[in-house]
Amino acid sequence: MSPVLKISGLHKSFGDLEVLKGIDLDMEKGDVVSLIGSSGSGKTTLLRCVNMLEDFEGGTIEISGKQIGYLTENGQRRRLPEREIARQRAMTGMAFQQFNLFPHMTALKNVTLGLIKTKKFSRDEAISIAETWLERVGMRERKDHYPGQLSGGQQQRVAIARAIAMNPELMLFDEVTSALDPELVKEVLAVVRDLASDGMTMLLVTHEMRFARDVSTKVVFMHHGRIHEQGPPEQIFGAPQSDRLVAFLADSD
Amino acid sequence: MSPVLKISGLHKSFGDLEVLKGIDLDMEKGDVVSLIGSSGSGKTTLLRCVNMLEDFEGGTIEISGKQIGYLTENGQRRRLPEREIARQRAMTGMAFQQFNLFPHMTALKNVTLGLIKTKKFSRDEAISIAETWLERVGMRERKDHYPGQLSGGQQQRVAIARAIAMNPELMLFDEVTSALDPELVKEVLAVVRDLASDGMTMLLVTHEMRFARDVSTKVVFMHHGRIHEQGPPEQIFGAPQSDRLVAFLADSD
Amino acid sequence: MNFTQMLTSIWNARMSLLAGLENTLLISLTAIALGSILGIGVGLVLTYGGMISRFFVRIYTDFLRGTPVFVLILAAYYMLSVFGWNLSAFQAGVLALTLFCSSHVGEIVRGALNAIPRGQTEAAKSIGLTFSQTFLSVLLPQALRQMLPTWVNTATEIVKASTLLSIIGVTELLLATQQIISRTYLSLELYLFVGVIYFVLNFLIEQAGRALERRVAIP
Amino acid sequence: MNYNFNFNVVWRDWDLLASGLALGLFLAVVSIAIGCVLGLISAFGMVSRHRPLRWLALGYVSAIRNTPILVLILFTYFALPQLGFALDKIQSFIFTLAIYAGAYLAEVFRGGLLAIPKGLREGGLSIGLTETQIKAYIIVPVMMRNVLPSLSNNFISLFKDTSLAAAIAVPELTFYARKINVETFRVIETWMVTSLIYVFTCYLIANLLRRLETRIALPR
Amino acid sequence: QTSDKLQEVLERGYLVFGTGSTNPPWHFVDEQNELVGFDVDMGRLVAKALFGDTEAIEFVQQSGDARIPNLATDRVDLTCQFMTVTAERAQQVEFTVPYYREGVGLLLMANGQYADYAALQEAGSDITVAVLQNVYAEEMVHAALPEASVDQYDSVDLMYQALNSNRAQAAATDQSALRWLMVQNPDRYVDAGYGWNPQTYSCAVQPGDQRWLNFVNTVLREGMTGVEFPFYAESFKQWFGAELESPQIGFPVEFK
Ligand SMILES: Nc1ncnc2c1ncn2[C@@H]1O[C@H](COP(=O)(O)OP(=O)(O)OP(=O)(O)O)[C@@H](O)[C@H]1O
Ligand SMILES: Nc1ncnc2c1ncn2[C@@H]1O[C@H](COP(=O)(O)OP(=O)(O)OP(=O)(O)O)[C@@H](O)[C@H]1O
Ligand SMILES: [Mg+2]
Ligand SMILES: [Mg+2]
Repeated sequence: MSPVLKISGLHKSFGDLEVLKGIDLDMEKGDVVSLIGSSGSGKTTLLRCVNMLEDFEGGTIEISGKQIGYLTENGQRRRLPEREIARQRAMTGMAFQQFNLFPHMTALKNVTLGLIKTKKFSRDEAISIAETWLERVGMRERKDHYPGQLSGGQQQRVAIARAIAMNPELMLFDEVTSALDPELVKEVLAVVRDLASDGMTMLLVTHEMRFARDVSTKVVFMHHGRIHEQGPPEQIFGAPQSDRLVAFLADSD
Repeated sequence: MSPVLKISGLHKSFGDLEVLKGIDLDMEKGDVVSLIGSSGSGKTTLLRCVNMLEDFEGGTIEISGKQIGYLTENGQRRRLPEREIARQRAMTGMAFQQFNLFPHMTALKNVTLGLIKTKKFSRDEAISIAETWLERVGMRERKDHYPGQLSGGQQQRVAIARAIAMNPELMLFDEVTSALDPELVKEVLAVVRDLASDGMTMLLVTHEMRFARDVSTKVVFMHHGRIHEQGPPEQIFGAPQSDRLVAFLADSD
Repeated sequence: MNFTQMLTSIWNARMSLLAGLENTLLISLTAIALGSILGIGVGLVLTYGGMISRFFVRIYTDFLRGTPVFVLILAAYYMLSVFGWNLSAFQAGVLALTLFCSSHVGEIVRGALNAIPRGQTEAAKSIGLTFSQTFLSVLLPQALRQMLPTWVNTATEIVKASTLLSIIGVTELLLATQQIISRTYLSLELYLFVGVIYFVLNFLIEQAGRALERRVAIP
Repeated sequence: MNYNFNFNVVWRDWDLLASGLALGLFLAVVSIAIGCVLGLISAFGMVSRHRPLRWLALGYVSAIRNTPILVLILFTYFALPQLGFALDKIQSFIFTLAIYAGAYLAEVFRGGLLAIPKGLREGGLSIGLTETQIKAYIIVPVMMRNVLPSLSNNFISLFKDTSLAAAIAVPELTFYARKINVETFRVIETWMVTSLIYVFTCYLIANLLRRLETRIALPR
Repeated sequence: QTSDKLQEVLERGYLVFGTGSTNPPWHFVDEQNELVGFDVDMGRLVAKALFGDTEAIEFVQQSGDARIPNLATDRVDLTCQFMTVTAERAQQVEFTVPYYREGVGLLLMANGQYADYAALQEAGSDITVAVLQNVYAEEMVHAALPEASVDQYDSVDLMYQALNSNRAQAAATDQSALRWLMVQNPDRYVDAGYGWNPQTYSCAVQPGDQRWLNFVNTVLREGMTGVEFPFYAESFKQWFGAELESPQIGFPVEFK
């Protein structure tokens, strides 16, 4: 079986600035990979490439064996049409640091929108799927609230439900707790932990080292656009190899 | 000598909701008091009353022996004119969770504005005072940057410099780190710690328990609009008395 | 002022005034509706279009916004007939006002779309919505909320600009009134009268805008 | 079409057109300047805590914005003198356009005020500024930056409204265009030239505002 | 292609006729909501000549600005809209034979400051004269009142409004309009008693169609001097309040 995510030689620049300098990463079903690294090391950019929110110049990304974003034919690489990419994006779900809920829709409608428009579920099916997931993140009773009526932690949980309801092969989390008050962080992390124990394949950027250690099957340390060190959490946190990682871990506490 | 801050029987309601139910608190010069307590317990409201950003219905607040906001004459309590209150506000400095820097002014101008308009310093004097304080918070080289060009931690440091440059008797900090990424938190806490060791009188709301323990001379635990327990940090964190505080501390970690 | 005479003359001319009012309503509402739809397209191109399409649409809006409305009306009526497109005065007038309205709405839409955080588009993309779905479900409803007050400004301007169709002989409300004035010389009285009618029209639009604003307010 | 264009007859009177344009610009600039002040005051009025102020401002905006400006112009010029308030035709037009501009701009400014985070005011209060100082140094400058894009629509419309001054015999651009029309019957040429002048001027205004917008844009 | 307007109109079955709707007694809408006036009657005269039916006519109500473009773009067959003939204008359109000779007069408020032309002259630069925006409007007023200020309005009613509200102390206007106004508002206005500045009113057609021009010329001429004289004379009486003497029989009066 092909891996859920297979990134090979990924290169990405913003103008002159090369932000990702050749990333290779494989994830099997059920893997939970934490990306750590200092600010500006390229973690967010990597996630955004996987979700095709950024174009990239070199390398390939495959999800469940299917190359996304681009097509390589006789050595010619061309970007897929926008409509095709939109369909591919639904294979990955993404939760953002700033939640990005649609402020003019209730929690329920936030979740059903993609189900109806992208997955072509009927309204009733969409509602029942959405309610199941809102239940899972503990937001069922608040389903008719608008984002402005929810606390940050509650909004983030709805955002996660919105992504997961699409039944993605892979979930991407980008610092989903760092816009939250410490008290709200716990609610959200509990949800992520829950998903991990369910066997959801997840790639997450986090600043919560303790959490990364608890939940991941693999931790990846990024530095200056490269994967500097990776391994199981016990190794990364317990026996870091490189000086950089040692310094980073000392700092992050 | 009269205490720097003397709060007696402070009552404050929003409509029907009584948020502060009789607060008494004294602070001497050089005291660093940390306010802790769960969300909604009234910490922010208390700070805002001290800075007269909220009117309050009962009790008095004195700063350096001078009652602020209201005048009590023959049992009649009346609010001081706005101009007078504006002058009194300059006796306290406040740093906000959301920084609230003026986006159309450079860091330097943010700091000099109050010095020139409220304290009536000449432009040159104001600039030299502002530069001294920007230096202290490590923002001197960025003095000509606009808030939009600064990271959150840098903005918060400018905001603190803006408040302190006014030479207040008392500094108020309201969760100055909770809008920041974990990495930026350290920069700001370092500045606060620095001020504490300088002998600045400070009242601060924080969610960083470890920091509260390190820096405070007294920790005050608020619950449901009342001061539930208070004491030196060793006592509050080492030997909490009430169940509530024990539960709160267990949660907050 | 001579009010009895004014009331008599208004009563005598009620049929032509009503016909004028009907024309005014028809012209304004058509132009506002079509112009707003077209304007959304214009705003879209201004915001998301490529360099070239943006350049041309920018010229389009700046040109239309800058030209006096009655010149637009003259142009729609006469210039188009040079190209063998013979519109009636009414059609030409509505066309001119529609284009004018679209240029204003285009600018308004651009402003509103720019104010929506980028994260909204990205979130919509990440659940697999196509651009048109994103626009219709996510961006437009939010833009609408910000646009409404200025859009009402434009709508009232269109109502007022509809008076200019009299130049090419469309008997709208103002011309119908001026015809009475030319007969009775009650200019102040009748201008005041027609001013009140326009006021009521625009007031209704304003209130409709306010009501819509409240309805679509985000809790 | 059986028509031969002849622009000479229009250019022959270029000095008239130029003086008309100059007067039109003068009228626009003065009225818009006064209108901005009126608009600011009313915008603050509309968001004020004091009910009478709010009603007053709302009433003004609603009454003026919804009335055709031609009616206002005629009313000020012909009817107000009967109530003992006589201005000459230029003053009278400026008076009307300024009041009209104030009503439109008030709505624009109100939108801008609503978009300003509450924290800015509190930031100002906490360093001891008075409400007036906060408005002058913080709220208005920030609000102006936010509303500048939507101001261009309004400024252009107001400039074009100066063409209505012709109704009370103020010799601005449209007035002279009509004059040339009746003299030469070169209607098509005259309006082509005149509208080009309008388009060009409006383009300059829009461009100037866009330049200003980028100049004072908040750095990010 | 050679256009033949006459043939076109005949085939169409009715005349498309351009005129205004806000200037009595020339063209305006009466109480019955009908377009009437002297200009309108000239149109009916042509329709009658074409089809023997004064109703075989479609009116295009146009503003002054639309007179020329409507002709140029063929939206009307003929325009009669109190057009002053000038050589410059004749380069744009083809004028028919004249159907009226106009002069300018001065209108005063009956209870106003100035009683007559002499008083106005006396006042020198103290007075403002309202005038309909027109060819040489300024020179025209100054020919009679050299020092007066001149305000030009683009519609007749605003001009009278200026007089009513004392924005102007006199209105210089066509004597036809002046007379009409005084008939409509007895006791309110007076004529200053001075007339000058003759000008000719003609209809106009698109240039280049000689046959059509000849036809209209013939109709108008025969209205003033020939078989249709009763029609013309009756209209003249209705709108200007004056009886015309029958054209002299014998030698054609127009060649005298
Ligand atoms: N749209 C962009 N245009 C130009 N440069 C960009 C853009 N987005 C990111 N960058 C740059 O790319 C680099 C990597 O950014 P990225 O956001 O991926 O870092 P990160 O590891 O997620 O950091 P953080 O922990 O602060 O979120 C940074 O130097 C950043 O300045
Ligand atoms: N402007 C207001 N109007 C009405 N209620 C308010 C207002 N501001 C605060 N409250 C209420 O007052 C109570 C105390 O709020 P406050 O912000 O002081 O709490 P806090 O202790 O600072 O909480 P947190 O840790 O979440 O900041 C809360 O129940 C809050 O909902
Ligand atoms: Mg990031
Ligand atoms: Mg708080």
